[in-house]
Amino acid sequence: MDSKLLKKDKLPSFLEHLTGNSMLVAPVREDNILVYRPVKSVSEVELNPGKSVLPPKEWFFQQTEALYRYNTGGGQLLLEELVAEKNAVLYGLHPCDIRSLAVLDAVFRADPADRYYSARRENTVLIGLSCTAGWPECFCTAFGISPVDGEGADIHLTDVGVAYLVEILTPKGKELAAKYTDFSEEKVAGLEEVKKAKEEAIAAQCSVRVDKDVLPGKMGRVFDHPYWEELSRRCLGCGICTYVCPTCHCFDITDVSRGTEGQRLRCWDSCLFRDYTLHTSGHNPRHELYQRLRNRFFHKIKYNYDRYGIEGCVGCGRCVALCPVNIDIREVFTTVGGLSV
Amino acid sequence: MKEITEILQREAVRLFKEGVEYLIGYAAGSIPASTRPFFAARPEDAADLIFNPFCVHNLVKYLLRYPDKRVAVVVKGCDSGAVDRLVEERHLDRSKITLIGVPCGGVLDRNRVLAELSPSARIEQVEDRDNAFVIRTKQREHVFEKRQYLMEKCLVCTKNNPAGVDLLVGKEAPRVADPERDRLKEVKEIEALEAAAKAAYWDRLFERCLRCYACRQVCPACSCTECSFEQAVPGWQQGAMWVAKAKTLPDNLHYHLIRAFHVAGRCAGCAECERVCPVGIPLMLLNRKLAKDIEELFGEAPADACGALCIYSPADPDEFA
Amino acid sequence: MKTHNPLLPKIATIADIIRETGDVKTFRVILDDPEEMAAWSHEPGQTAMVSVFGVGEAMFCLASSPTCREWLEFSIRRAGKVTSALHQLEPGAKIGVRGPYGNHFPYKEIRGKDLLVIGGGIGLAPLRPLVNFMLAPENRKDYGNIEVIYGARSYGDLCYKEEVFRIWPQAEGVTVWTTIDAPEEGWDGHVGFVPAYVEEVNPSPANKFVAICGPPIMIKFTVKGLSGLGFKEEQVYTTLEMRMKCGIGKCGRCNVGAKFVCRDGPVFSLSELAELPQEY
Amino acid sequence: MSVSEAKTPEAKEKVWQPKIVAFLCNWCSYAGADLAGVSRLKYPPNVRIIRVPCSSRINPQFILRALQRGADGVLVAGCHPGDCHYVSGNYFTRRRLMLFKRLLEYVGYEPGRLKVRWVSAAEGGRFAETVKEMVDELTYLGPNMRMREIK
Repeated sequence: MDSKLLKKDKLPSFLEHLTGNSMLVAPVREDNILVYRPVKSVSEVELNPGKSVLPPKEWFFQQTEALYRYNTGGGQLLLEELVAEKNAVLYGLHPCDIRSLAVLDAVFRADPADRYYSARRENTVLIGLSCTAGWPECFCTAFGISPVDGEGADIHLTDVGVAYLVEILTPKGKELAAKYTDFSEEKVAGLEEVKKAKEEAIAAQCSVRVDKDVLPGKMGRVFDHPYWEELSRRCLGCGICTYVCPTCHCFDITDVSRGTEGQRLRCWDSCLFRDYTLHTSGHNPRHELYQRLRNRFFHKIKYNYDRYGIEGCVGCGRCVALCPVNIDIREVFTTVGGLSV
Repeated sequence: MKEITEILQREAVRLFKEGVEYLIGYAAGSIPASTRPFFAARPEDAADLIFNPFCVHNLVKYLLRYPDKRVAVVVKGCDSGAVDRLVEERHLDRSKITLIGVPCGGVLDRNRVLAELSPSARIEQVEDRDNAFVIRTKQREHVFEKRQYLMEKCLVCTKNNPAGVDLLVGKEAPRVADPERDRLKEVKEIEALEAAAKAAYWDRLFERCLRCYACRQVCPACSCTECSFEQAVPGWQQGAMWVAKAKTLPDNLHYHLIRAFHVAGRCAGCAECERVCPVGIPLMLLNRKLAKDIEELFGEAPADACGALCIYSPADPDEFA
Repeated sequence: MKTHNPLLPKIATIADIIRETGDVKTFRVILDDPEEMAAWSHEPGQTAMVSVFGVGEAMFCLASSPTCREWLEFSIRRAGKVTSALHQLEPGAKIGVRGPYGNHFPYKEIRGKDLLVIGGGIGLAPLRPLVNFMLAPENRKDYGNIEVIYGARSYGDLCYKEEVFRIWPQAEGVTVWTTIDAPEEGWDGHVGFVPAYVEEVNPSPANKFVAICGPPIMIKFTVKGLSGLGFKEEQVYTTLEMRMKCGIGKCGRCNVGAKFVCRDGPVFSLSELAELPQEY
Repeated sequence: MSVSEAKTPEAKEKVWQPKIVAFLCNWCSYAGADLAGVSRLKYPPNVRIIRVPCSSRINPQFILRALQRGADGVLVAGCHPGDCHYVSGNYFTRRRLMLFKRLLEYVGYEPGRLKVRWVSAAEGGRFAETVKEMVDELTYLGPNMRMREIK
């Protein structure tokens, strides 16, 4: 691994150089709502972003995306695949969001690989950004994620006070970083210590622990516990937790057409919606809200382990912060650990 | 604040003795400056009940889940209107419900408060000083002036003391509304725009909608057993009749216009829809606009009507003649 | 080289439509690209996603035998949006097909065994390829006797009448038992529900593989009856139905526990189902 | 040939013509439109008529759906207030659509996109006039692309 130092005021020009002819996707503020969007100029970018409302997964797995177009006119059928091929640079992913891509990779890039997600993953360079503070809802350390570690990104930046520590983590990152020459030559001693201290300070705020060896097994034994019904009493059954989750990957496929022309779209779906598992016959395997809520937590902490060997939660805390009725996944973990069966 | 909490807990124990099965109130939340809806089911649960200016939720929606049970629910002034409507519409049996009214000194806008408190701050005590809430944390005392930190709905509130409740906890609270503030200011500003500018304003907001349906799920006026947006084409369980699940501007527009229209004349003004929106769409601007037009066009609906659109008068104004 | 896109359907033409019952039609479908048609291979019990463009996609079991290389067959009951649209199509119409998906009946593992197939109504569709596969001349010697117990509400609701009443009974080592729910004019066969008929037929559990498919209530009571007859959970298989969108284990909705019905199913043994939550 | 080349004939149309979906009450306005036809009154052919039992049958969602599926404007016509076949249907329509029209305008729809008129069975001329008026207005406003599902 190669590391460099970048003066703080050089960050915009660094991003400009790296972007080149690609598209820059970065955190921007829309009416005080932080989201990742393609930007026209670096000046729009929130350089030191907090936590976005919508996770950057949105870039790889879009809320609504056309899969292909078709035309059924004149007794024939024409199909045209619509896959985004444009190169992009994605700036400003925090470590939890970087890890979330590994979780999504396990789903979308597993055989048979999803073409749409994979194409965007391959064409996008990830620039990670260490956290500068922990929020009250954060608990990434529960999953062994360090808030200053860029593993999974191509280039990772950490604010070390005087400058950004630029870690070049992959060949893709190296190739891109070579486009920039204006790194600081200054030698700063104790960079690693600064980083370490940051990590400890932030980690101190995340007190939740998840024992990967115990919890999934425990979950398996509490499936029928009345706890889930009690928890669901205050649940509204909206889709906020699933839509703001960086690892939720469920989707629906629908058609939109006019005359003989049409598109087949894929869009986010939520396991908390009643129609999610509704059969044509009217039968619904998860008819009750508690069943749907339970399924979400089981998916995060058990099914994902069972299936892919990786947790389905990265501790970003978005669902905790945005749930209108304060259903807190950290509490679920702790409570499940303590339930007697 | 402490006083209200104490009375609440005491009353809760009494209500359980009288045969109440559930008491829906507030308990402490897990993140700073938050509370959560809480379902007390036993007298021991009463100790967890609280009331403070972070009790933003309108708990009335939950009553719809227990139409046959004896339920007690804690309501603020703005929440209590929703109960009346649901009772008029025969969704709820008033005799099964015990309304515990709390005189409200306003609820705080969590985001604005959090901008002042440190993320790790633990709130130890909250005091209502009529013009301000004083919040004491371990480190220091914060004074939150109501005019500056209350939620928008409180600054134009006309009924901070709940009406028609079975018991009132604590003494009546003074008005918190800012008399200078016009609740229709923003609505009038939008009305004054050119059509294209209006479209641009709303499209930008609706474009961002996730269609998570939190605004519908939380709304006590959204009382249909099956929402028209969940309705399938008859016999086609999976064919959504009105909007597709895909997020497109036309469908988002459709959803929001109809959501607002379906609660027109029935909206209690609790602003929960706006509070829960994760992407900050100012939904009350739609609800207030409809309320304004209803009043202008049809005047106030009689209390026993299920909203202005369920009745008519031959003398109504006619813009289509 | 073009990267494979698993969500992109292959274009196909409806070659023929066979009316099975009042609301079930069997669609005989040929992939437009002869190479794709030649390369297509599936196993008994597998499914495929059928597209009607402008309407949507839905998952159906492949009702044709893997040994049939000329076309694919889907037996589809008119029930929802996609199936209603399919029922309006005529031969020559273009549709989309992608697949095959999912697991299959363990036809290799059960070589040398006798087969008991229990079907109700349209539920015979996923079982039919299994029977036809075993009856194919090249496979017949690998399997023992075949018993089929098949019922429906009325004579008109029995599917695959040609096979059920003529072809299968005439094949060597095959016994077909049919029943309908209520007596009707012209029917001189057995009258009664499938679960009761199974107990009446009283098949022996020895060296037997059982495949059941039909309405959930029929499966429930048949399974009870079978266990009374001494059948073990490991020898009884059924197929699950769940709402599906992608068919490749990504869209999330068809999970029962950590299993995806689209990939790990639709075929499950009763012993496997006993391990899963009752959410299907 | 690619999908984009295989545009439908309609999409290839050179001169755009406004498309109007008209919901007409069975008892008055549909008869009025019929009278316009029988009396050979000339009115533009841009209107597609959907007959409904009463103007109060019009769910505002019908209006939005028409706009989503390609209509440039929507016309709702019913009996004159007081003349409703079902006694009070159109009084409800009046309240409902007055409010809804204001809501549509509030979110940026030009007033000409939705028109509500009372047309009796004897008012063939009024129906023809209304359509003419609407076509002129919509021609000036241009196509309604905002709400269209496939542009």
